[in-house]
Amino acid sequence: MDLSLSTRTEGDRTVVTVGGEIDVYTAPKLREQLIDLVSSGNYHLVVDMESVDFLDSTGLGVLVGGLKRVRAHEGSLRLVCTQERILKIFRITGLTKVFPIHASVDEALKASD
Amino acid sequence: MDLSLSTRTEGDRTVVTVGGEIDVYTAPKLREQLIDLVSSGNYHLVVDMESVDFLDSTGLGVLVGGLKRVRAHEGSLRLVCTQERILKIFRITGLTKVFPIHASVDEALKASD
Amino acid sequence: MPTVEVSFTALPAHVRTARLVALAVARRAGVDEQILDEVRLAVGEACSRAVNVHQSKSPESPVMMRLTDEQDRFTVEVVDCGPLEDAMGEPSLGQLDAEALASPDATSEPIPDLLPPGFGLAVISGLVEDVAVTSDVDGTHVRMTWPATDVMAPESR
Amino acid sequence: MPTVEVSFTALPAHVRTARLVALAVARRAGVDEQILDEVRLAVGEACSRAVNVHQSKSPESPVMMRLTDEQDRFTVEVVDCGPLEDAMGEPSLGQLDAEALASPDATSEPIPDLLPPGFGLAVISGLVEDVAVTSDVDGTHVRMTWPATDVMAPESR
Ligand SMILES: Nc1ncnc2c1ncn2[C@@H]1O[C@H](COP(=O)(O)OP(=O)(O)O)[C@@H](O)[C@H]1O
Ligand SMILES: Nc1ncnc2c1ncn2[C@@H]1O[C@H](COP(=O)(O)OP(=O)(O)O)[C@@H](O)[C@H]1O
Repeated sequence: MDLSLSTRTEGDRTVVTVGGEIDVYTAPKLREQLIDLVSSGNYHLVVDMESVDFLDSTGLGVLVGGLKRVRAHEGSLRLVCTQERILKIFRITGLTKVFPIHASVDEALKASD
Repeated sequence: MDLSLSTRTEGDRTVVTVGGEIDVYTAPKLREQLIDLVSSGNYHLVVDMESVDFLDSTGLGVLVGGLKRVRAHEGSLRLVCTQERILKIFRITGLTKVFPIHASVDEALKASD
Repeated sequence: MPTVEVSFTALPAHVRTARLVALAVARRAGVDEQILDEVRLAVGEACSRAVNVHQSKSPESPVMMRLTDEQDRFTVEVVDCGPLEDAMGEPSLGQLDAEALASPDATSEPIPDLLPPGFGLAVISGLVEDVAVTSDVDGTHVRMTWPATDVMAPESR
Repeated sequence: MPTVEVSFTALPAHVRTARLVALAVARRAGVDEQILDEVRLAVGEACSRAVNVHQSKSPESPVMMRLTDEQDRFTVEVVDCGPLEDAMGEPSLGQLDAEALASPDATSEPIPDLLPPGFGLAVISGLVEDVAVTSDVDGTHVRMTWPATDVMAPESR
């Protein structure tokens, strides 16, 4: 399945809803989306991954790139994910220490550091 | 998708309902079913192909084999099929001239030569 | 010229794999949805035929399928190890006599379920407009081509 | 020893094809449903890595994936054309420092999105119990094995 992307604004945060497979083929689309958001001044991102079926290390790289970009502006990038098979790759790579991972978009919107 | 097979008796006829893909991999199961039916005395067969997704020439071969077997006992083998993509292969091979093809099981059960 | 080549041991189960791959690559190559059923059937016929040839001639050697997507054409080539004579001796569709195939040949037991050799090729030539069957020292090549819009190149940004 | 070999031009789209094939053959080989997600991810990582290696070293030569189903093992081997050094220089999972990866390195523009080379291999070794990475003149081989019940043989009647 291909990647689907949609964004909406909630207060000072921007929610990016991602669906489908984030892999070496589709990751460029996600990267472009994140770059667009940051360059238009959106520094507090919530990436909702509940509809993601597949995530590989290329996808992780794009998320890490996004995190670096928002951090350069004192921003934040929070993930929403409860799917065990997706969480597993964050755990294996130690990236659970880097990304705040929330159980729902609401929780992510309310969270602060 | 794998092959599914079920049979039931309607008067002097036996309806074989086939689902899934009839190809070089699954055709042996269908052949075996037809041989079993004929050897246990069922000579008037109706093969319902409405749930077949895929049929190749190996599958056609098995149907032709079934037809020969019932004809050897003055029996009949009728097909039920309205799917254009399945009908196409019968048309290409001229087998529409050999098999009575019906639009419903009811029609096939009522038909006589 | 993006290309995928699949070689597989001559087993019926792998014909399904070959169909699945060809379908996925064809779709990705931009072959029209309406034509995909034809691609699936034609690839299945070509591979089933090749598996049968190998099983009788050389069960150890793999069947090869090559998928090529260039410009606006999607091409599938299936190569079996069968010698020249096989392909030459096979009937064209015009020669198939459906009535004869199904005649109640009650005298011969066991009743054969296989249609005559070449039936698969006949189906392909009835189905696919652009098809070429050739033989060389490697064996027999069945080459089928369909129109496609090339969407296979990597994302352009 | 039923085997499927897939060679593909080093393009991201074909990594999807490779995943699809590996998944279908693994399922057919009797790999447990619970493990299939792991197979899909590991094959994707190995093939993505190989595509990256080829794109920088030798974009014309195909990546090769071999699927083997013997007795009670399902094995996937992915071969890239990269020389010995590549595989040797890659960090093991233990060496990855997630914090460092994500440090706000605002001074360097453009910000790189690719994780360090070897990250894919590190994911594989964190994921798959039975994995071997070797190099020879052909390039680097990533070989991963999972338990399976052999259901691939042709129907036994
Ligand atoms: N035509 C096909 N060719 C190859 N693989 C297929 C095909 N259809 C489905 N598959 C794949 O084969 C696997 C099993 O499919 P299925 O045919 O339902 O199983 P089985 O025939 O083993 O019962 C799935 O991974 C599916 O993606
Ligand atoms: N992981 C995959 N790898 C390869 N092909 C796939 C994969 N998932 C789906 N496909 C196949 O690719 C084709 C298109 O799938 P999809 O990803 O939905 O399309 P696209 O990415 O081109 O929009 C389908 O034939 C499907 O069987």
